[in-house]
Amino acid sequence: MTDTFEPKITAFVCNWCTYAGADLTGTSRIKYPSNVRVLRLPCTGRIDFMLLAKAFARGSDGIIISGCHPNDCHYTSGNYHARRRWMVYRNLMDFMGIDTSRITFSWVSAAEGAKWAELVNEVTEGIRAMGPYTEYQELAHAGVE
Amino acid sequence: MRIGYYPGCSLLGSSREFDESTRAVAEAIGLELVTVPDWNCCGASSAHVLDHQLSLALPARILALAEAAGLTELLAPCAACYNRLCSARTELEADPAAREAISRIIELPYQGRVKVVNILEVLDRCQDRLKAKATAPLGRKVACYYGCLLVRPPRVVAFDRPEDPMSMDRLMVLAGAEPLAWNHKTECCGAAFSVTRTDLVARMSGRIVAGAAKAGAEAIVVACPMCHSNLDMRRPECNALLQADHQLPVLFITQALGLAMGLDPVRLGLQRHMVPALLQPAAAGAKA
Amino acid sequence: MDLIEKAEQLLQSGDVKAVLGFEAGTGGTRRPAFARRPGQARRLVFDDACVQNLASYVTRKETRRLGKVAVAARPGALRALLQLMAERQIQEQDVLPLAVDAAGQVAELPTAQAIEEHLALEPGPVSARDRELLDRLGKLSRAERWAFWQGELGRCVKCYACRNSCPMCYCEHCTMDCNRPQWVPVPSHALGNLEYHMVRAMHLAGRCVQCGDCGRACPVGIPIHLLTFNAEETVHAQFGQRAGASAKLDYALSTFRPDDKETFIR
Amino acid sequence: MSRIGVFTCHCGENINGTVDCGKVAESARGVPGVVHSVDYKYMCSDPGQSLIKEAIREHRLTGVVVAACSPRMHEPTFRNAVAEAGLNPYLCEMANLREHCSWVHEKGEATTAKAADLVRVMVEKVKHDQPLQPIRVPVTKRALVLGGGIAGIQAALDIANAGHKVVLVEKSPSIGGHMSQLSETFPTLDCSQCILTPRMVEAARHPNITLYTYAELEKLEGFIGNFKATIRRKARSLDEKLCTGCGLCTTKCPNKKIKDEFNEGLATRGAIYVPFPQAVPNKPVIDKLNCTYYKTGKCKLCEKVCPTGAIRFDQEDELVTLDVGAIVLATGFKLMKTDQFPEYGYGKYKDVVDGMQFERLASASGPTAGAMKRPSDGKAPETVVFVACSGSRDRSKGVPYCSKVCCMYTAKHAMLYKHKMHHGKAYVFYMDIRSSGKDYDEFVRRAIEEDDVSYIRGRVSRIYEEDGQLIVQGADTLQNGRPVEIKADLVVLATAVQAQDGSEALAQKLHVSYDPYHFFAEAHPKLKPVETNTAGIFLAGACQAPRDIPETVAQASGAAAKVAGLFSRDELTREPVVAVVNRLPAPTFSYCVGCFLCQSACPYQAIEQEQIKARDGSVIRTLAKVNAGLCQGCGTCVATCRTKAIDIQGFSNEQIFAEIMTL
Repeated sequence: MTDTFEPKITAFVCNWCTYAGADLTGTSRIKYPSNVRVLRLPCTGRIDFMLLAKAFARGSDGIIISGCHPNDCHYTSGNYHARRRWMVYRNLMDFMGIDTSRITFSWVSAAEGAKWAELVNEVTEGIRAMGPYTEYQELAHAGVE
Repeated sequence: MRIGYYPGCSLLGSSREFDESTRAVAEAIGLELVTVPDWNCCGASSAHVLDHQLSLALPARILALAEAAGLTELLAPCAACYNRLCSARTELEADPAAREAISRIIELPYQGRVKVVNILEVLDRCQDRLKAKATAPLGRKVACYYGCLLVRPPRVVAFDRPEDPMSMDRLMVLAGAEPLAWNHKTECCGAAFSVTRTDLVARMSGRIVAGAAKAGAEAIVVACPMCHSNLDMRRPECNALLQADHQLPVLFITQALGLAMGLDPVRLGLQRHMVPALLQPAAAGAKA
Repeated sequence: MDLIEKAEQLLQSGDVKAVLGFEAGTGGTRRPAFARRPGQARRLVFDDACVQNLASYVTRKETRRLGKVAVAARPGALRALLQLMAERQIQEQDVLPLAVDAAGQVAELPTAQAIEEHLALEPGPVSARDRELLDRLGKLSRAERWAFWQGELGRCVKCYACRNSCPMCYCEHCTMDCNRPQWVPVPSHALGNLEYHMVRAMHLAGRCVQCGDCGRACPVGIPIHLLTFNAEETVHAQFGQRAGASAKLDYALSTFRPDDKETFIR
Repeated sequence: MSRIGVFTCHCGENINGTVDCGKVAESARGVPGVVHSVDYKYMCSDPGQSLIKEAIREHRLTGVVVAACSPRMHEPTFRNAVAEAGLNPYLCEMANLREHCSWVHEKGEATTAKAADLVRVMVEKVKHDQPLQPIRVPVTKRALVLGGGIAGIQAALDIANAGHKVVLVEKSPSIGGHMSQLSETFPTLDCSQCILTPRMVEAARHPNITLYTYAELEKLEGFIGNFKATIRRKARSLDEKLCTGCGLCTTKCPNKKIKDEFNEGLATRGAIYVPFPQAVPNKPVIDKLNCTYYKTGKCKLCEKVCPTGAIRFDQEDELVTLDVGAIVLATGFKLMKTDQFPEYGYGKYKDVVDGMQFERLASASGPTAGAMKRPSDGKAPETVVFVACSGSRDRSKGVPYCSKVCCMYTAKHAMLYKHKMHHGKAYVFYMDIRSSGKDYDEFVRRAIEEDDVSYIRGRVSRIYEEDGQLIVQGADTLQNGRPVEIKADLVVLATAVQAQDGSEALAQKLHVSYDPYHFFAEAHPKLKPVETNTAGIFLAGACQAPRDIPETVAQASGAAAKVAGLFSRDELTREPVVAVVNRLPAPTFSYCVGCFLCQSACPYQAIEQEQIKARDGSVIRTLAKVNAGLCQGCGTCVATCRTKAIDIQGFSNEQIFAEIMTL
């Protein structure tokens, strides 16, 4: 069953490092699974935690958040703010029983095309093994007609 | 204080005096040496050029045994053993897969919990006790010779300054000797070519002996059996090549310290040297 | 001087336009009360039954209109007042906090510094009971926690009592009221409830003064204060600061240290 | 009701090879709001673009989605096209079917399905796009150049000659930089000072250039076209107007034993000194750390001898604030010191010198007046060993990068030595000879063939002193690593070029990024080599990476051209991707509650306070307001705003929300 399951993975990435990195993956013709849908934002600092909740609610089985390495932020410190936000967010979500292992945080620079492919591979494999995020999706359908 | 002890083959053969003097000094400063039960060869200069896995397995077994014996630190006085143990340990630390493979081969669990230390490291730690015991200052000018295996490669041994080590110099100050600034602290002595290419060794060791003599040293202090045999046993070849008659003795650091602590020269194995070693401190006036 | 005398004095002298405290409610309960004339001060009571965080009234339009108000404040309220100052919602001269000690004696805390010093003597905000609850939940497996909160939040009716009781939920326009886009579905179904409490907790992370009023206010008895407590505890553990400790506190989630230590980013 | 047009590009076979573009276009037709959807071989081609323009007019499109390559590639192209057709350019979005789909996935259903998804996502975004107007900001037509070396001088002169005001700031007492210390320059061997000093004087005299020597940048605020720079003019302890530069004071200073920086410590100077004879300005400065008066409160000899009474012991640093529109960073480099090399004696051997010290030894204006004398005993070195790559390309102990100039200047050094001492022996230890440049390799060949410099390919493992000579041990890797030992009188280490001290701090002050070695980072390694990622700040010379003089000058002129280009307009337009705090009719005014927790989240201090006042002037509310000039559009504030009062144009909450909801 799980081997036929194709997870739905949503990636929130910053425009300057990871989006560019993913472009490089393309120009280098490195292959990775097509399960991922990339949403482009200016900076990881822009990623509102509610966007993640919405992605899960829309049936994402896994989420990738990725931006510039510390010190490399195009806006000098957006990623630092993001990092703090996620430090609190992860604990809280875990405390609420959300499966935080379905959210992968990463730094992928504009030069790390290969790392992006690796990341997507690992996450896709991982989520495929975990299976669909049923408990959350059921929740999303409950009461919504 | 209690520490694991791995003598290795040299200290049972050509360099027995290193073993004897190490034990003597250890006893004098109340350092208990626990010999690793059923220890084997470290692979020394041959294994790693012949079979990589073997060069890991041999040291790994020693370390695993030490681990099993509940030891956390292992003293390997022989610089070659020290270097091999460190190398294997570093490599296995970085590679869990290899760790398992090796554990299977040696049929012992290897966790890499035992830290490997050389004689200088250990003595450096015991400075206070040494100071207390060093009652017979050597009062000699000495050239501290480290060789290559003790300090290199830095990322593996991570001990002292690779290009200009100082730990032995510090110890000699404790022993009331005067360590000299000289140029050949870490030059190669020719090592295992001792047997196959004695001519090369004569040239390389000769340069070291000459350098020490030039700097005004009355003795060379070493912490490696290989270095010792080349500087001591190969002295005739060196002198022949240099057309000189360098008679300055070569002492193991433990012998030098032993002397400074007034230990019996014979217990320190000083009589075993080819180049006669000064048998008592300068105070007594005698000279080799 | 006890609270009533102090209130009379303050109102007499006109130092404050009103004294915000508690009066006897029905069945031994206590409810907030404004004494605006010396004569009304007699209604005021202050005992262990007075638990509500009155700071949540200070930012209300109606209160602001009155002018300077004295507040009979418990530590929770005092922390809230400091945090409100840090968030530029009130200024020192807008309020006169009154601390009432065990003997019923009243001390004025006219400045932020005075409040900070007074609070320094108080025990930490998290009660032993809440601490125990947090730990118990922390020990559960992820799935068990999920089950626990689903069970609890399943009872939520989105009455927003928690929001209204919270001194830090002073925003006139809440994300919950935002419909372009409709971030959180309006109905109180499983998803709507979960998302509401996510938002609430995240928005209070680094701002929650841990008075616990939200939990007390919940008509169906959901221990929701634990959510904001958890967020606040993380902030304290990771960034070493607590909301309500000072009137000059930087918001933990809009400041950073380049060496903030995290363990999960690849 | 939106009328969206979708244009799917085959990019030849690049997309169509793995994605069925026809199907993608087809499925797009089914998306609500899409009134027109076609696929075409090359959308970015002229016919492709006109396809879009025509469709916009014909179908009265309110939004355009181009499903092609990465927006980072062609977004500007298509937005221009859309604009030409009379539609607001910001109503055009791109779906990345190439880099993010066709190139990274195998041909097949799934890949085509993903492509269709990506299109739908973008259609939903476009539906929520708002027409945006580019932001216009005024430009202050005055440039600030930091660093008075050849890079700074060249940049300043070019900008000044383009008719704009320039402020040239140099931290040391004179402009000229490293180039003024060089003896002769490769590959022509013309005297460095002969070609540099005229430029220095020209810069000082130029009506458009204001020179601040012995000064440093204290603080920088603002943004492109509108920077506010605070310069600290360190106290020279001298009234420059009164000083005639006669130099009497410098000869009389009792304190003579101070290491002379200009001569790299190979000579000494007084506490009041002029760095070098051709210094610009040619006015002395008192080195407070070493001046007897500043240390003991006694002396003042210089004051007594000064004929014009120009000495000012009580002078204090002065802070100058300037409005500038652009900044050129030209802070240069530093050379790794010989004490970084334990195997070469930890710098304890006087006769082991670095490249810059050798320049001084070889320079006619140097401590030996150009005569070959070694530092220790002034003996003429019969044998000199030059060690290239000292610290460079050395992962274990030095820096991994190539310092670029060493191969050339080492050849030059060997040549200069041979020219001065024909019978002397010169050896060069090298790893590779990197002499790519006009007439460069010929130059090196000349050193080898005509001046008979012995090049030995190998590293030097150790240098030690013996009988007043330096024993250099190395290996000749072209002879199977045969050990080489040379008894030398002088050893010259071509030590690594490193970023100037304080580069990191300066970079942070300016919000420009930098590499792990603290060299300033260009905005794009190929296409934006002189720009930084901070608009309005440009790079020139070795502060970006090791550079030789020709490259430095070229880059400086490039930076100057960028500045001149910027100054050619009275106002400049910026991408309107900025944050905005919403405003609403009274009594709400805004969703902003004025907590200003967003303020510290902004990396650009772009969030200001705005007071909403009643008729009587009383303040009703204090709200956040974004300075569109400062805002760079990162959106960090948006994510911190609880009331959703702040939003960011181009990546608005509604847009992103819509994108997610289509997933």
